[in-house]
Amino acid sequence: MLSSARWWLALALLATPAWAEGDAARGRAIVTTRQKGLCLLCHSGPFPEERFQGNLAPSLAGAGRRWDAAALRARLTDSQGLNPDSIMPSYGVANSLRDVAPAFRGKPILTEAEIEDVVAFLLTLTADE
Amino acid sequence: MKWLLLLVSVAAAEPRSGALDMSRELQAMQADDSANPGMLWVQEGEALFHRAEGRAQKACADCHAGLAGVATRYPAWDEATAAPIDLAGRIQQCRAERQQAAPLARESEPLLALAAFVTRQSRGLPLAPPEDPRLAPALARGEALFRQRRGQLNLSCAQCHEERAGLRLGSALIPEGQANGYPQYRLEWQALGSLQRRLRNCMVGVRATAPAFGAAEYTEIELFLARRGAGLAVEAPAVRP
Amino acid sequence: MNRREFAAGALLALALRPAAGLATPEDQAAAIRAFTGGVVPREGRVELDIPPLVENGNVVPLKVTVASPMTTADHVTAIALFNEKNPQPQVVTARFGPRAGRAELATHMRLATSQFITAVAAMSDGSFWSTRQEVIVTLAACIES
Amino acid sequence: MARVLLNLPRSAARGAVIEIRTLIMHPMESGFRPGTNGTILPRDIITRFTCDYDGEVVFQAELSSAIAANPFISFTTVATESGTLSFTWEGDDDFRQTETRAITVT
Repeated sequence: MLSSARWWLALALLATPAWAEGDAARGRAIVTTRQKGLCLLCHSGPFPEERFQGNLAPSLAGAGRRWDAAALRARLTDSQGLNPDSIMPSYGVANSLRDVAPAFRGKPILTEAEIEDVVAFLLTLTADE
Repeated sequence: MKWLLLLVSVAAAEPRSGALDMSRELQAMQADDSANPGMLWVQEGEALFHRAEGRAQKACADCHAGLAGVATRYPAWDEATAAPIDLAGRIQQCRAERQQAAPLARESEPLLALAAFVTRQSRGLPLAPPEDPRLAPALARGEALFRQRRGQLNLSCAQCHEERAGLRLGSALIPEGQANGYPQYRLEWQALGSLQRRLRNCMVGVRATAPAFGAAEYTEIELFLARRGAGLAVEAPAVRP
Repeated sequence: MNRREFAAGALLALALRPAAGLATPEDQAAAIRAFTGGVVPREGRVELDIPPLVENGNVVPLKVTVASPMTTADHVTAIALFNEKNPQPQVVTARFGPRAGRAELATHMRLATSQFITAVAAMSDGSFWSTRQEVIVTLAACIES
Repeated sequence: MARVLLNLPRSAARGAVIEIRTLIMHPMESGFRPGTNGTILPRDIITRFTCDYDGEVVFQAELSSAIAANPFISFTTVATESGTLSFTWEGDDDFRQTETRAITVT
């Protein structure tokens, strides 16, 4: 069950219009790095220079056509708020997690600004593979 | 969608050893005792096994002759502590009580070597965890821990090693996480290590706190993994990437 | 052997790693020239058996075999192995004589990243022969510390 | 003393080519790897492996940091006479270890 706080967070994310503009180039760097974004461990995508892409999750190709900024932001920020069974980490959520290592405690995986960068980049992925 | 079909096709009925998903070359390295670096620990373990130790000046070999099959039956119920105990724990206990020798720490070289020597003698035999009802509560806790999401990445063992075994995390094929190869020579470690070390790896990987070696949580997960992998042939010392 | 320290805060993924700079294909070529005394080795006679795709670059099994009668008059005097992208181009240099019986060398090497590995054989007649193989090193997803 | 695993036949026919496989426990610290405090760990590797057959060198290898931890080396030699094969590993920090094996040649 979703906690009501997370439900409201998810709703608010979908509804809130005003966000600082993200930087697509920085977003691409976050998506392709395996230290920070970790995206390509699970997803594949149109990154010919990245040799080893995971297949746990759908390709990111076409993500910018399938979803708008608000939907991408919501999925990145709290994927598990939208679907509790998702294995995609909620990149913007730092509380409600269990046994987090001290170095990461109280911190989301990505900051709000980094999430905006990734959103800006994913919006550029309009072509299918 | 392609990736959904993959998820369906990997649902496994029989436990599958991670060795089957390694390259031919690593399989050959594991199978060849003259090239498998884990055999260095087995040899050391054999020497330790026959060495008189402690105030009792007894060697393991003074009490234990054939150990074939013994490792397949761990973790087991320990009467003394009324708790499950794994093979390394049993060796530690034997050393303290029978040999009255200085304790060997978890993941210490001599303990790994002794565990490797003992487990090697069960190579090829199927994992046969005891059907002891007293283990049931710990087994259930172990399964719950296996299914518990944790850490900043909020992943459970089961989400990768059960639900997505056979898929690729980056380039790495996700194995079922079976327990039949430990202690094992992990190329990533460039050394022999225990199942507890491997469990700790995964916990640290999802950015979770990891209990200290020897903690009950590890034995509980080990118990669940032994049950889940029952029938798999022991491969220790296995070689894994 | 010392136990490796466990560092807290490991990441799920890190690239394979040496902190220092890596060698280059030019470094490899220079190391080969140093081994042959400037002679450009000919293709052939050397077989390098190394997996084309490795799951972890820490331990890569390989075997070099050179076609040679291994007699006093005609034998392999050395086999050397070079890499392009480890911190240093040298891997191993093995010295042989006719008493080896066969010109064979097997070992386990390290590969920092995907690259070409070159095996060069020096013959008792002063000639040099070589072969090379590409090895793809996959990125480890789950590493410790 | 480092642990060593040697695999070779105890006896062989005269003139036969025998295969010798060796493993020695050694970290082969490359000299390029940062330690937990971020500074590079000093190099500690085996630099040379030598096999003598009754005192004559029959095989020698110069090792670098690119050889994996717990070095594995496999090579061959001709069984000439009954005698002693000796194996010596030398390296950084004055590392030196010798193991011997007798061989019977018939």
